[in-house]
Amino acid sequence: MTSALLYVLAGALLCGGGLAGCLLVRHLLRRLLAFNLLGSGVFLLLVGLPAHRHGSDPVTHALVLTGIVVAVAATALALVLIRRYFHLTGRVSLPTGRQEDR
Amino acid sequence: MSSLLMAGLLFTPLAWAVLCLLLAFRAARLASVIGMLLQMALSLALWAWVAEQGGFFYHLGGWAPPLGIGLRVDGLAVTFVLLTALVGAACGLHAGLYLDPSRPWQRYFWPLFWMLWAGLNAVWLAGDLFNLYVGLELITLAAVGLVVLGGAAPALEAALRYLFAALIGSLAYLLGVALLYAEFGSLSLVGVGEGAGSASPAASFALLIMLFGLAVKAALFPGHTWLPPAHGIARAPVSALLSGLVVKAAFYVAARVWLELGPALEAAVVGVLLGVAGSAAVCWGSWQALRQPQLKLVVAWSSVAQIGYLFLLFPLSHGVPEAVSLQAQQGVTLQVISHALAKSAMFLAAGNLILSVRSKRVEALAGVSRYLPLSLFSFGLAGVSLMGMPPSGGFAAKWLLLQASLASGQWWWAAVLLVGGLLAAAYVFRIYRASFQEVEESDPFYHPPRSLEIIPLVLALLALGLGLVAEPVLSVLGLPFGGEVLSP
Amino acid sequence: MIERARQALLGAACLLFTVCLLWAVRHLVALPAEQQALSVLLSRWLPDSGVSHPVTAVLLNFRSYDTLLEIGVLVIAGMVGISLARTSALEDPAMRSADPLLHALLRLFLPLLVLLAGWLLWAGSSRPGGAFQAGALLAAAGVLGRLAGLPMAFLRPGTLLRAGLVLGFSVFLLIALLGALDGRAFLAYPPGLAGALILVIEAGLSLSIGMILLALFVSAPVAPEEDADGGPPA
Amino acid sequence: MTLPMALASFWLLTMLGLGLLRIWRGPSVADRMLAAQLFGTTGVALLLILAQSQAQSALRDVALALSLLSVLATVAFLTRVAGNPPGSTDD
Amino acid sequence: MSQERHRLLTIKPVPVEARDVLYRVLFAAFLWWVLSEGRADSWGFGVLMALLVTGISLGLFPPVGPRLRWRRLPGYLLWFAGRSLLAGVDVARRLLAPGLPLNPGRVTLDLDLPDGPPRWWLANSLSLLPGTLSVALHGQQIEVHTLDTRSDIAREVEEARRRVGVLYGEGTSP
Amino acid sequence: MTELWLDGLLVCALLATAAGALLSRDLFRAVVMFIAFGLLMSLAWVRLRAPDIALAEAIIGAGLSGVLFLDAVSHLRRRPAGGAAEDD
Amino acid sequence: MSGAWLPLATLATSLLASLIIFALPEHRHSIRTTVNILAATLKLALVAAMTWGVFQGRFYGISYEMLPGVRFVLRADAVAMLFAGLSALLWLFTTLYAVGYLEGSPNRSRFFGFFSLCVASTLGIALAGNLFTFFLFYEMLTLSTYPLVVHRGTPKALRAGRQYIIYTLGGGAVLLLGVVLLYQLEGDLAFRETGHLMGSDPARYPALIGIFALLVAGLGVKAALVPLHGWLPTAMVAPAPVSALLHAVAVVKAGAFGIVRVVYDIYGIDFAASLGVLEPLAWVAAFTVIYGSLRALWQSDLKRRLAFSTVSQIAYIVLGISLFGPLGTVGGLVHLLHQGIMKVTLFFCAGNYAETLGVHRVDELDGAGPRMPLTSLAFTVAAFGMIGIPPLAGFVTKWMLGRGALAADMAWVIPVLLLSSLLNALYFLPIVYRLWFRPLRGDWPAERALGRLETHALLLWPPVFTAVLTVLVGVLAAAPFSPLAWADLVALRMYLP
Amino acid sequence: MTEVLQVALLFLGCLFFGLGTLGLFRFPDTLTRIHALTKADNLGLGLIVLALLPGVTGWAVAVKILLVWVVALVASATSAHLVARALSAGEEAGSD
Repeated sequence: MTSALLYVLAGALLCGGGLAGCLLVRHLLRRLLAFNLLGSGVFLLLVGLPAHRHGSDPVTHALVLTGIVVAVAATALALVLIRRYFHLTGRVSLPTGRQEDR
Repeated sequence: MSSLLMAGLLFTPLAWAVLCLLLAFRAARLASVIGMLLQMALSLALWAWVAEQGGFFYHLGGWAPPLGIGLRVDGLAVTFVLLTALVGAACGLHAGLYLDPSRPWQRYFWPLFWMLWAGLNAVWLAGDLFNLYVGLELITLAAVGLVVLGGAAPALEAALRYLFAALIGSLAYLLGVALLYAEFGSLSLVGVGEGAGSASPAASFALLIMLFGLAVKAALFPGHTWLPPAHGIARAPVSALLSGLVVKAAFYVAARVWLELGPALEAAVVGVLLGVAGSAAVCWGSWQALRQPQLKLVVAWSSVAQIGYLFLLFPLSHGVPEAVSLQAQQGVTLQVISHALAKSAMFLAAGNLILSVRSKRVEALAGVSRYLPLSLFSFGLAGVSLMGMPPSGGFAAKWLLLQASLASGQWWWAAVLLVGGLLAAAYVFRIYRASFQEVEESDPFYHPPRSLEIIPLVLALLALGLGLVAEPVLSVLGLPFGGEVLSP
Repeated sequence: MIERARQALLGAACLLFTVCLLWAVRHLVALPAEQQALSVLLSRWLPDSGVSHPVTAVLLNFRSYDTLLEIGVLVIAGMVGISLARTSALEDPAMRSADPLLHALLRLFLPLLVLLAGWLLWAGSSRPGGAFQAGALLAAAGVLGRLAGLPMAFLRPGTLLRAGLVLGFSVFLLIALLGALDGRAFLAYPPGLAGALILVIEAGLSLSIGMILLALFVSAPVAPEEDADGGPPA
Repeated sequence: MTLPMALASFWLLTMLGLGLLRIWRGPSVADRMLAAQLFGTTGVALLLILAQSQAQSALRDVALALSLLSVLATVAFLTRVAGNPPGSTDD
Repeated sequence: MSQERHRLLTIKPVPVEARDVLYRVLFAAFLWWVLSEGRADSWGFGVLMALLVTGISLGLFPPVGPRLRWRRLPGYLLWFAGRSLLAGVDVARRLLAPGLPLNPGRVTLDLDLPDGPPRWWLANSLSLLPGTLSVALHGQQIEVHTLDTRSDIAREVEEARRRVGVLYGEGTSP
Repeated sequence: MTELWLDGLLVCALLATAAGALLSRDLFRAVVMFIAFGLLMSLAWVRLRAPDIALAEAIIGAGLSGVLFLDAVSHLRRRPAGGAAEDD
Repeated sequence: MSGAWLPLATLATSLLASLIIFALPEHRHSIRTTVNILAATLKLALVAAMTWGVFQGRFYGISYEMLPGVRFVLRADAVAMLFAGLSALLWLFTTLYAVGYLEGSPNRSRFFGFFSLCVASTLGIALAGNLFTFFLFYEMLTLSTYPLVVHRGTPKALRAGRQYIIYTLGGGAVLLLGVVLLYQLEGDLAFRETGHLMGSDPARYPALIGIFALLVAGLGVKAALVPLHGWLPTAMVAPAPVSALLHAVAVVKAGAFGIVRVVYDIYGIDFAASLGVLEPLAWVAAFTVIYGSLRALWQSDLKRRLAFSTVSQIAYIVLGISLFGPLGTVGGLVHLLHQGIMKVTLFFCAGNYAETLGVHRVDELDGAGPRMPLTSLAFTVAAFGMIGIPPLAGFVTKWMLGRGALAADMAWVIPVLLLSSLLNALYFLPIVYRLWFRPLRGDWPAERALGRLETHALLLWPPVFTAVLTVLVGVLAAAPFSPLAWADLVALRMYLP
Repeated sequence: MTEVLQVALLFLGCLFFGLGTLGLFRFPDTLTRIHALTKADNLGLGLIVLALLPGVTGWAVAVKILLVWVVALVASATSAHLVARALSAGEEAGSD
């Protein structure tokens, strides 16, 4: 099944892009977006590769569902943290460089 | 019998998390003490069972792997379960006295604490790659929650750093799992290990990426930047839990995966790479610890350094004779245990010291040795283990690792071990030095209750005594990470 | 300057990662197709699982431990979310939109969303659907209601909210223990009751999941009067 | 019937792509939301077609959920973004 | 709680009658039947859900305003379908015409429909009818945006208003 | 063959939205792109014959997390209590 | 089996004492002192019992596997008893002295706790049955002495502590490397009376030489062999009992004792000689002897002068060890004891001068003799002993060493010994001269009312006793159980297996 | 026969979708674009629903599809209204 292959490729590219976003982008919300993209890429690979080799595999579907729940929980939590952080400091990205003493 | 023990072990922390969420701080504290006792008893019983009867696989829900989830209850796993019970109980008891119950958010400490415990147990026992992922995430989120408890800006910043690093690490791990599953069609660690008979590029890449993710989660050198703020900003008992146990979980997974797959995939370069990163961590972490103005940051950076040692396992267990590999595994296991005990003791003691001197800075410790000898003593004893001085567990670990590195002909790791020990001594003695400074005035310190001071002392003594009983402990561990056939 | 170099390095690493990933994928897709062991097992065991939909069978029976822990993750996120909510009232009147058409929409959609959630919950045992989808739908309904300014008193941090957060989790946990006390393994269902118990678990879970996600959405805003102090000096 | 459906879904997908362009170009926030709305409707249509062509009735549930939730983003946008221009209503 | 709802609605809810409950239960049951695609085995749970949903719906949204005449619905729907087809064609016509014959603008019209569902029906329908888009409802007025101010918007709106009125029983009791 | 084209197009759109969400300078646009991405992911799951995930993704990706993000964006546009200016 | 508890009990005495003292609150002096003295006495008794047993050829030991393949071994052999006896005996005196010395000063709980811990480590070093166990206690000693060195908490003390720790931990690391390498190579670390490397594969000889260098370098730090001696003079800022402990009982002795163990019990003297490692060691020792004495000449601070004297004197022990043959061995071993007794006396006296008269510098000692006759007498006796005036302790050593050098065909050692004695005289005699024959320069800064005695009783009697011992071990060198006799016994067992 | 009708309806539906999208680009301002979208797209959806109706397996399913359409109608009418209202409330409010 070649169409699964397409999604696998998309997944791989999403992984790369998402990772780049996570590492390079400093704005927290964007980073969180990138994290979600990365997650989607991984999930695509997780489902797509077995689908390509053996056809649809319900086990991977279940795994991805679990993964999505975890990702959602993490995203929602991160959003709460980011908003509170912004609320307290007015920052939307983490300061870089050496941490000053507090 | 063992089935009930396992059920209890898995059920208790989760159930207590629920219970404590519904109770107010003080009631939850009381409940937690009972829970800790129960958990300790269960862990001990299971440990004794495994020590006597040998390990076994526990099939959750009665479904066998690879479709079901099998827990692998071997010597190593139960030892870590016991260690978790020990350190967890100590940190919990300490936290119960240390945290200020008048703050409304402190009540959430208990449920998060129990969730963390549950996650740790899940990871130690897991025999399934995906289950490990979920367990790791459970740990991560609970840990982040504990760091951020209170929600002050620095805590938020640290928690966000930690959260992002950990999430990326988890996803990298999951990506590896996806690739492995695609290749071998199995999720159980053993199944994948059996499948990986020969070098396969995809599986090698999967291994690499998993190790990368786990290394970030375990705060290995270039990916360590999240650790010091997170462990430095959290409350002392939380830092103790995080440094003592949480980072070990990621390492533990990495080690298990590596030992299952590494030899088959001929991934020597990866091993050396991790070893180099570990060495860099030892040096850089120690150096930073030496320069930190704040006490807890010193301890946190020391964690970065100490974790570096763990990663020497990778080069020392690949392409070497069986005996050497075993030695390295034993050494690293001892290092994990002793560092868990020592570092949690150190954080708890540091917490007491900070409480007493009302400042986080190292200079503020002047005169502490005169008026608060006990906390300092605990701190010092823990430091002994970190330095790898005899008779501590840290020394035993260092000894075994030195032997392994010399026997494998990779003498450069021995140099790392020795230099690391000296650097550790440098930062530990820096604290002593500050605290031995005499002050003229009369006792300016707050004296924490004795019970707060006893807890780190007990942990430190355990870390110290571990070296003396290293052989018996190791003999229970059996083959630390080995894939021996276990009777069901 | 160093920052620039770091960025370049990281970018190159990501590029390398992508290339390697593609290369690994290329190897994987070239592998011969073979019978998937897990799928075979799944179809063989499915009749014993109490449900007829394989994904649900995997999620709530064969690999229910994953699901249990996963719900734990959600509960943690919810807990942390409400632990950060420093406001006594979780709704902000400023956010209200008193649009009559929105209200009209709500009148139709809210019941429909709940009903759909119920359907997905029930359908989960035989076709796609299940606790998480239903719970998320419930949460979406809640979010919609909240955006339109429906009162959400039950979302104030309090015993009710906390109990709601862990309701599904506790149900799951108790049923899990039941199996162990009965002499079987942890998380094993009594024979014959699997289907019913799974439905009970799923019902509880959807409620809790809905509540958790909603709580996370709701608890995010911070009121201005809240003190910025983080905690005791220690 | 398979081919027309496939063609139709192809076409709808193309429309989605064009909608994407609108999201990208904007120019106003409302335009973006509008395009997202288009996404919702088109997605529902696509799902319905796919449900038929792939014989997966569950996809109709997906379509229903999607059509119910497509309004969510708009409402959020209105109450949170458009309703609160920068600096106007401080929290 | 009820006070908040009042502020939101500005309409007094009418007392809940038995037939309101019945209608809603039946409607919910119907929806369940639709959702479950007629599966018989789902009814046990379905009845439960129908009752639950009715409870929620009655709790959150008590009936307001005049009641819908169900028998009038098909006629309205037919009309509506025709008009909305026309609306599509209208948009298409304007779109495809080379000169883009548009003359957008806003019109405010008086409205004497009773508050509550009738207005909602109207406003929502208007958005789907040719050339109109309801922008705001304030008091006795409705603000409509139109693609072409030159066309007879008022007539269009009046027609729709009449239809909705019928739907809510205006024509039956003179 | 059409199916393949369909999938190809979907994948392209998927990647385009992902790139949009990542690279967009305007945060709001990025979030809308992300919502679109969620919807496309849902379609992708459908194409991969994983309706369960499609359902979840439709509810989460196109519904909930979009709202969460929009909410956060709007929050981050307002002036914080902490005072400091945005550094983005 | 029956003998297992004795070494353990000996070790436990001071360990337990240390724990009890740590747990005691600061103000419970009397209990603390009682515990201290009880433990010291008990320990002395236990060591005496063991010594008697060892003399009769009984075996005391305990061994268990601590790490895979590595055992923790305590074993009382003749050499061990030599060192154990010394430390047990001097611990008693030093404790008494310290109780008097620190009266009324802060942090005594901490001080005595670590003091006992220090002695426990020393005993462990003495009783260690293999190099691994030795290393264990060797490092424990390092850690437990640090708080003693920085006890005063002044910047100077802290600096000294840092230097001390840098040197000793560095040495420890080198030693560890050596130990591990040795274990790697030979798989056996046990101390045997004739060494156990004799049968080693000749291909390993270069490696063994390297390991020897590592081991000696590691041990040489504590033994203060030049150029590794830098910490010792700086550490003089510590209180006098600590200095006494460092110089006479514990630290430097541990280093020297370690070299004894390595040369005799690991390599075996024959094998070491055949490897050719002894001669370089002798050269280093000889150089240290001269260098230390020369440096001592220029020190105006009394304790610093004594410190450099220690550098020089400890090298005698190493020198004796490096002389192949029973006589050299006896000389080295006996000096281990003699030097301890003499040096402890000197430090006690120096402490008394500092504590009672506030005198730290040599040129301030003018006329101190009449003011503190007993102390000064003790000092004089010990100083004469150091110089090697017969029949005092130092003479016995130097005599044996000289004979040993001749027997080992290393006659160049004789001039070294002579020169060193000369230098000893040059830096000790002026002090003695100043004590007795120079008039008092002004009033003593802080006159204290001390009743009948010239100083506190607990400060006075320990140096007097040890001074008497200095005389006795010299005069009664031939008596049974004298240090010399015991060293003979050791040498006998070593050379005639 | 139904087949032909279905295809025709499908085609028409697609056509309207295309028109909606075209409107998104051709119409000059946001409000007019709303018109185009709401009307054309919903009509398109309706036509496609009609096209699919003959292919379904039961009444309930048919009604379900119709329900989807109705829901989409209500949703898009309401959101059109909401967007329009927001735009008129503050013309520059949401623009960047």
